[in-house]
Amino acid sequence: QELQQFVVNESQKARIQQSIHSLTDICFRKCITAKMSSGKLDRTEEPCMQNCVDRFMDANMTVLRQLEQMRTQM
Amino acid sequence: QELQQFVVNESQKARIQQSIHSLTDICFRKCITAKMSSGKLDRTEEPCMQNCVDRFMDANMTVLRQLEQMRTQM
Amino acid sequence: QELQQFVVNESQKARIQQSIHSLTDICFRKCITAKMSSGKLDRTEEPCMQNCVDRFMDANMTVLRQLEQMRTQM
Amino acid sequence: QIRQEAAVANARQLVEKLNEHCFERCVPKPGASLSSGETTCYTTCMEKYMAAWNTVSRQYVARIQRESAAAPRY
Amino acid sequence: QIRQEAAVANARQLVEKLNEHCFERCVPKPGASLSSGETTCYTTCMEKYMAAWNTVSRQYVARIQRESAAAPRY
Amino acid sequence: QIRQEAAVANARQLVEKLNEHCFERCVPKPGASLSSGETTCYTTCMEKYMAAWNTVSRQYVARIQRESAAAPRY
Repeated sequence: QELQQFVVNESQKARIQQSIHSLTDICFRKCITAKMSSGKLDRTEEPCMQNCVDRFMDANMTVLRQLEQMRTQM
Repeated sequence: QELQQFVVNESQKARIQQSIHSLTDICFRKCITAKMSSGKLDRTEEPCMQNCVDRFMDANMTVLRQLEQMRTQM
Repeated sequence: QELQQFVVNESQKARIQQSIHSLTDICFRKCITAKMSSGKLDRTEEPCMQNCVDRFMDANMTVLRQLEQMRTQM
Repeated sequence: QIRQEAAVANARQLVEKLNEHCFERCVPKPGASLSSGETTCYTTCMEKYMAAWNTVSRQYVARIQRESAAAPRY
Repeated sequence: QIRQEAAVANARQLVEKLNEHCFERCVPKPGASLSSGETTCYTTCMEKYMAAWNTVSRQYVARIQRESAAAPRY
Repeated sequence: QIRQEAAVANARQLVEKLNEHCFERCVPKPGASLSSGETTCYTTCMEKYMAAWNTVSRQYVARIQRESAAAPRY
């Protein structure tokens, strides 16, 4: 049973890592559009990346809520 | 043996599901280019999606036929 | 132990195949931009594809070297 | 149980692809919250993507059935 | 047998990528059938993609071999 | 050991994505060697991508924790 818990935890972690990679991919494309001049995120890039993560998750919530609703109506 | 049949069937289904996801991705990009105004597919989008699926499979057939031909010539 | 060696070899091969697919994808997009007129790679496309592979690997080396450096500094 | 897991994986991939497309289109510059325009666009996009997925499924499965009826495998 | 499955998976991925690129390029607006121009473009594109894949394979494998000869691992 | 493999897979995917983005951006026309401009762009891009990945990780994990605190599961 401990083993099972371990597997569940690890696969949850893997899913989180996956989401982080995919969000970095999407948000980098959206927020880092200027010429590469510094290795750090600048004053507009940092909040853009943060907002990008939060808005993506807001939007994802909307989708899940609507899917839930559709399932209830069936 | 029943188990084996079950595995074969399920992995075939999984492959079909995969193709449907990939085709939806490709054809949505090709056919849904206007501003989002209605949740339904409109008069040009619906046939475009259908043609997209059929032409993709025609093209795929061409490829497989040519590969087959190349293999015979080797 | 032979089996283990077999598994290691095969998964290494799979990784190489994966890299080849991914490089073909990236470099085809970069180097094949003109109208499709011949099935062969022309005088600019062939060296572009070769350079693309080599420069990608140079760049990859840079990344790995820097990551190594960062790890040593930690 | 395997079937149920497959269904969950399938739904998850639909949501992932849908988010990719709709976030890309409806949230060009992520701000401090989703604007009502962005939310409306997202809901519409979501419905359209699911409609597109349905059309593709129907078209694809019909095509496969037509083809396997034309060339049965024993 | 594992080797054969790997070869099949490899060929399948080549065809998938090829379809992605060539359908994108050669069939911008899917109609009621593939026009002869689209078919010609597709065949050319397919040959070019496979030529590109060959070039990448040769270049990549040669590079790996050069590097592992320069820095042998014991 | 499983954990270590997961960490390696995670790092590998970060490097892959980073290469995809930075090669795309910094090496538009691959030549006979990486120019010093391309190398500088690549290093900068690499640092920025990793900074972006860090920002996304922090933001995403914080959000998940906030949400699971608001709606605990028993």
